[in-house]
Amino acid sequence: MRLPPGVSASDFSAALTQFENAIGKEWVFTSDEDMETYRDSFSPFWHEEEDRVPSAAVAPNGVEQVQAVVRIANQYKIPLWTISTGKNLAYGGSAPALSGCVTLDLKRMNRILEVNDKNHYALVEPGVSYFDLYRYIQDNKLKVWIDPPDPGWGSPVGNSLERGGGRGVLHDHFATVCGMEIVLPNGELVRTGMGAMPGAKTWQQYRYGFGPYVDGLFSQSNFGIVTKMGVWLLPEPEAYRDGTVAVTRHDDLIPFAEALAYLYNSQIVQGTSALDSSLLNYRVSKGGGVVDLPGDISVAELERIGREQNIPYWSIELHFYGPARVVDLQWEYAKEKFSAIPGITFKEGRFYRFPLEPKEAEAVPLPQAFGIPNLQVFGLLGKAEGHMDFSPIIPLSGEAVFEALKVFGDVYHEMGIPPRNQFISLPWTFFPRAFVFLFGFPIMHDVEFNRRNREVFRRMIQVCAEHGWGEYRTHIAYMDDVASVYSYNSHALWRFHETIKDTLDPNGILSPGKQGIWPKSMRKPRA
Amino acid sequence: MKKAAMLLAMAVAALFGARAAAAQEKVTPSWTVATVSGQGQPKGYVEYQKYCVVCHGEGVGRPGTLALQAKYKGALPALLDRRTDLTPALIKMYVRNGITVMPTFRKTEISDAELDAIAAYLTRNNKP
Amino acid sequence: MKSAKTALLIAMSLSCAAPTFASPDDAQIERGHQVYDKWCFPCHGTGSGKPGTDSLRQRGQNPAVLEERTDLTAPMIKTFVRHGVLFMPMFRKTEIGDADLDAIAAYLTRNNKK
Amino acid sequence: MRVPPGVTPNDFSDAIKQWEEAVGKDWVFTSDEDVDLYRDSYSPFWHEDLEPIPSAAVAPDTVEQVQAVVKIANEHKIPLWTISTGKNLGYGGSAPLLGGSVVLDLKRMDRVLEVNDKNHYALVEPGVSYFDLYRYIQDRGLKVWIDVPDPGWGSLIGNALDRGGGYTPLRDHFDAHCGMEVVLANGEIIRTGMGALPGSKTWQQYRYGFGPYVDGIFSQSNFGVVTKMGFWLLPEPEAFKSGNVLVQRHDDLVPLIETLNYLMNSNIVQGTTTIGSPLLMSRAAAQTAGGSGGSALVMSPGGPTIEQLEQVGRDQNLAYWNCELNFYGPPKVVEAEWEFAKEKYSVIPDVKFVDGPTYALPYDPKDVDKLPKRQFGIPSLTIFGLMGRSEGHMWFSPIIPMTGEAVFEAQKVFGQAYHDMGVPAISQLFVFPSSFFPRSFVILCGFPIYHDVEKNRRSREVFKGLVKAAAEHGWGEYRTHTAFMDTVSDVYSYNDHALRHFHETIKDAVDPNGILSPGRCGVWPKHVRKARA
Repeated sequence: MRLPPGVSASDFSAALTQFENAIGKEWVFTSDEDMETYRDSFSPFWHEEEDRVPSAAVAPNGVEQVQAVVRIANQYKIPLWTISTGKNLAYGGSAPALSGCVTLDLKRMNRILEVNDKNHYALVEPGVSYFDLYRYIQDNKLKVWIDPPDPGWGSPVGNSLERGGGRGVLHDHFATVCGMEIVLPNGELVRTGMGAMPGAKTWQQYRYGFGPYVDGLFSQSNFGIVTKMGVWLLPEPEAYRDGTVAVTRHDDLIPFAEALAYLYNSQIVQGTSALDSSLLNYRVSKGGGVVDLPGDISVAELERIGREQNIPYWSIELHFYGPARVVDLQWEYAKEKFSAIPGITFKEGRFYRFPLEPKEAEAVPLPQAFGIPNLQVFGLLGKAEGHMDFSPIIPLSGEAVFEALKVFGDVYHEMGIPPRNQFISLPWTFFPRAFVFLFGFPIMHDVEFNRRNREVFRRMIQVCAEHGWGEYRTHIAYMDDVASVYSYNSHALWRFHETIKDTLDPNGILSPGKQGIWPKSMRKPRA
Repeated sequence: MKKAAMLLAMAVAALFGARAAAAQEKVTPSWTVATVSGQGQPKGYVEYQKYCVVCHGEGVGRPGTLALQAKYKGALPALLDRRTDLTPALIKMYVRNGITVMPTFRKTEISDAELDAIAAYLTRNNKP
Repeated sequence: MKSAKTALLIAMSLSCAAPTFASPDDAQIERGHQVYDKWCFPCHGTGSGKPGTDSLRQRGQNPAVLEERTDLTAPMIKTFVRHGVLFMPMFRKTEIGDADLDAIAAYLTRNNKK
Repeated sequence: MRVPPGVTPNDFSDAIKQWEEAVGKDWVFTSDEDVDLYRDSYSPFWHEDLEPIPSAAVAPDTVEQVQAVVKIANEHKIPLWTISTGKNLGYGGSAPLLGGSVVLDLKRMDRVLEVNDKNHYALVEPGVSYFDLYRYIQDRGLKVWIDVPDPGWGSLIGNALDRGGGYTPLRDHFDAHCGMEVVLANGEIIRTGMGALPGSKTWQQYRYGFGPYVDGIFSQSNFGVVTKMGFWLLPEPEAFKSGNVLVQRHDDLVPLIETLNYLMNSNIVQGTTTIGSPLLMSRAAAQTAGGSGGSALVMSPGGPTIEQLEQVGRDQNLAYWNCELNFYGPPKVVEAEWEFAKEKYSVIPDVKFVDGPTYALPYDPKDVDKLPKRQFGIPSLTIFGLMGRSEGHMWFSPIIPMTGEAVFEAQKVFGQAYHDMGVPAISQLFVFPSSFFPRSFVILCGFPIYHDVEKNRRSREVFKGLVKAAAEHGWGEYRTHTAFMDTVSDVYSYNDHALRHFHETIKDAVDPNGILSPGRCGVWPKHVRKARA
């Protein structure tokens, strides 16, 4: 049986016995067979020593049991790795950053405590998945939408804490969090925001409470275990409309992005869109890249091909949510706004009125944009046996996109990566006011292949940092790498995180290494 | 260990691969299933709808179904609940070990009892 | 102590026996105009929603707009700015420096009869 | 010369000398005359020994000077009270909570570092006021709007850190911030969000950065001194429209607010909306048996019954409730949104609608006095027009649910509380529920301040009584005057004040000597906690 680092066999078995007493024998897992299910299903370390595997897993069912588990872990200094539903696939899944951690699996805490469709919010436990919440809302015929990420089997609590993004109006998931209940590393229970007031009537309606607003500390961190969370929901809109705008010249992207920023920041266009380029896709179909590879088909050449074959250079699908008449007028207005760009073309898109008929909903493309969770995204991964996402944030501007494609192209070239090595798309608008790129690095049961991709991944982190771009989130394999480029004033913020970590969790038992935050005893010297 | 399991999977799959598709039967579309209360349904059916159809059900964008369509090209039904060649051992092995992009499912997600029920449901039409 | 100050302030506002000053140069008056626009106009200016002006008008002050008055003296102005009155708070030297306050005084007393 | 608590005169004069070297002699204030300028202009403690008076003030002009000042204070364990523009009037102004603190006055740091009207954001220093930024934008003809609280002379940073609110779509000021630079108690600088990445290109465009998102712990707190902050701005809209919805019966408030939730949570109505009552504000209502007159919202025991008031409403043709809805966007869109709102509201029997004006934008600066300034992000001081003859005010500001039922309950609870305390509710300025923040209501109750010890002492008792009454019903204040920070902190007591313990744990870790703004929002340094326990 694997042991947690620095824990004696006798201490570990003593702890396991206490875990069993606290939460029941059947919810403490130790067999190799069971541990297999807590690895990263999309591990970039398949068949390598570095693969991260837990020593055991404990699955409490209730806040008191979580407190008990934490106190026992503190007593024996056993590191716990917390997962909600453990579906953080592409970022580490259910696996710990540190092998030998005991996985604290909150899946059994799957109660939906409240859904309010007058003030539009939900209060849920960590084990509640987007599917669970969706079903509950349907079963109770409530007129609210959730905002599931793709895929939808993760949990609102887990995804919001990872600061994930969705497709709808409330796509910035952490921004929709309203009120938390947290078990601290010492086992103490706190409620944040208005929840700090006994019998509070606005825990899910006003975020900040009184005094320092601490919720953010518990996102992408290892400072506590969130056992309840409020999330804001969207009142079911009357209608949805989309339309596509396309421009013909490379440089048109600059005014194009400006108009886009205006429409988004005015909340006229809502939800998430991805920039698209038929010409770059054409270049890919010719064996070239989305990124600008030296010697690939040039911009001028692409523009010429575009003119001859009437292929647009840049395009984007705009999404409008609201009253039927309003979304029509918003689309009309968007066209006006863009029409200043010579040669711009518009394509009418879909229109829906809600609620959809069951049959309609079954067939609707991208159901998550309408609050319907699904797993369609896994259809996109082709032959890969998994993927890990590289996701840098860049400014929402044409100039930034040009620079990024050039910079990424140079990395591909320098490292001799075949253009199709990654599933890469142009940037998305998952979050307000910025673009985020998503590179899906494929993972295979091929040690060499994975090793190579890890090198590329690390190089990309460095190169992005050199250009002032950082990742919003990353796979457990790269948490130190990404943390280390956020280095302003010799890593002052990282050290500030560590100061708080050491105060709240002196034994360093919670999720060691999460986002680069290690307990004192395990901290590596910093460059 | 993982690798071994996968080889086993392929072996077992090959072993049963030859069997023909069984008689059609009505399958509730997963949309309605998404809100099914489950009353009056066999446990295995309900658990299957709850955990599997989002990937292996009918309708748009079900990666599991699409993958099996591509794999069997009609030689076997792409919908698991229309298969008559699956065995409980095979089903449990895939659920607990995953394959390609299908991840593992933990006992806190699908308990052993629920998995038994799903296996019983998916093998209900197997020939003795 | 504050009450003493308040008394002083009321005395000041009533007192007409203000010491006379060497006539300020135009540059200082212009500077005063700028500082006045930044710090005083939002409350004491012309136009709607100017509580200082409204409040003075309610108290029968005519003209109610400070810029139009010819009866203000530098000491009065400085007392009000540094001590406040009613809901007018006091202004700190990081907001209006002493030189700028002199300039405001020069500006607001520019039309006083010599 | 006054001396900070627990500091010897020698230590203090040493510190003063060091500060003078750090920021220049002109910017260290110690004379009573200068230091008095840092007292609370609206102190509820006028002429009482309880008034917290600072011992000195230091006004650095750069981040480096702030670091130096803080290091010196740390060395001598001298409490600093940080102010940005010191215009937190009604909540304590520029005065410290702990008498003898040295005021750290950041007003001189008033640089507008960047305003971007392509990605719509600003990066400013703490001394920048709403007036300053507004002028900066106007002078350059930039196509962005700021969101202003009333009054507009405060600091963007100060107001956002106090979690203040305004009136436009970006009215939740803390929510609209993006990226901070903070000087910690040990003098070290951190930059949050993407600012932690040297040469970051998205410091004002993506909030969270990587790892724990710490910005929130620097709001309503004393964990650091914020020296730069980014703010999201609104792209100048093409039109603004408002419309008034009036309903006739008392119980109509329930559907009125239910639909308001739908419209606001759908981003259809975007500005702050205030519930009003033409009936309750009317002279006729005030003259009804036991009418509560000016303090119209509360229902006092022995006051007019709902039936009586509804009767007055029918006789005088006065609507019981109303709310004005604000729409921002393209001209055709705002019209359609108002049409949709009317459609939604038309299910309420006898509902009436009054079309407000539609403004085509941009507006002509010459017309500002004709515009609804707050709704247009134009800073002003109009609010002080409400203060009448008082010599200041302090705000009681509980958050209640955004439902009609909650408003009814609040009317009774506060009416009863005034009654029990034997105060005519009319002595307070009671503002109707407003949606300064998403998804909830704030009630603002302005307590007048006088140069009258007895009046103020009584006001303080009443204030504490209301905090208690609110807490008993699950309502807490979003912000409070320095005089009541402990009172309010005390009622946020879930699990034996677990959250306050958590705040204190962080306080002790990041400011072991407890030099930064002691007592702010109920967070005290260890040594003072002990003394008070």
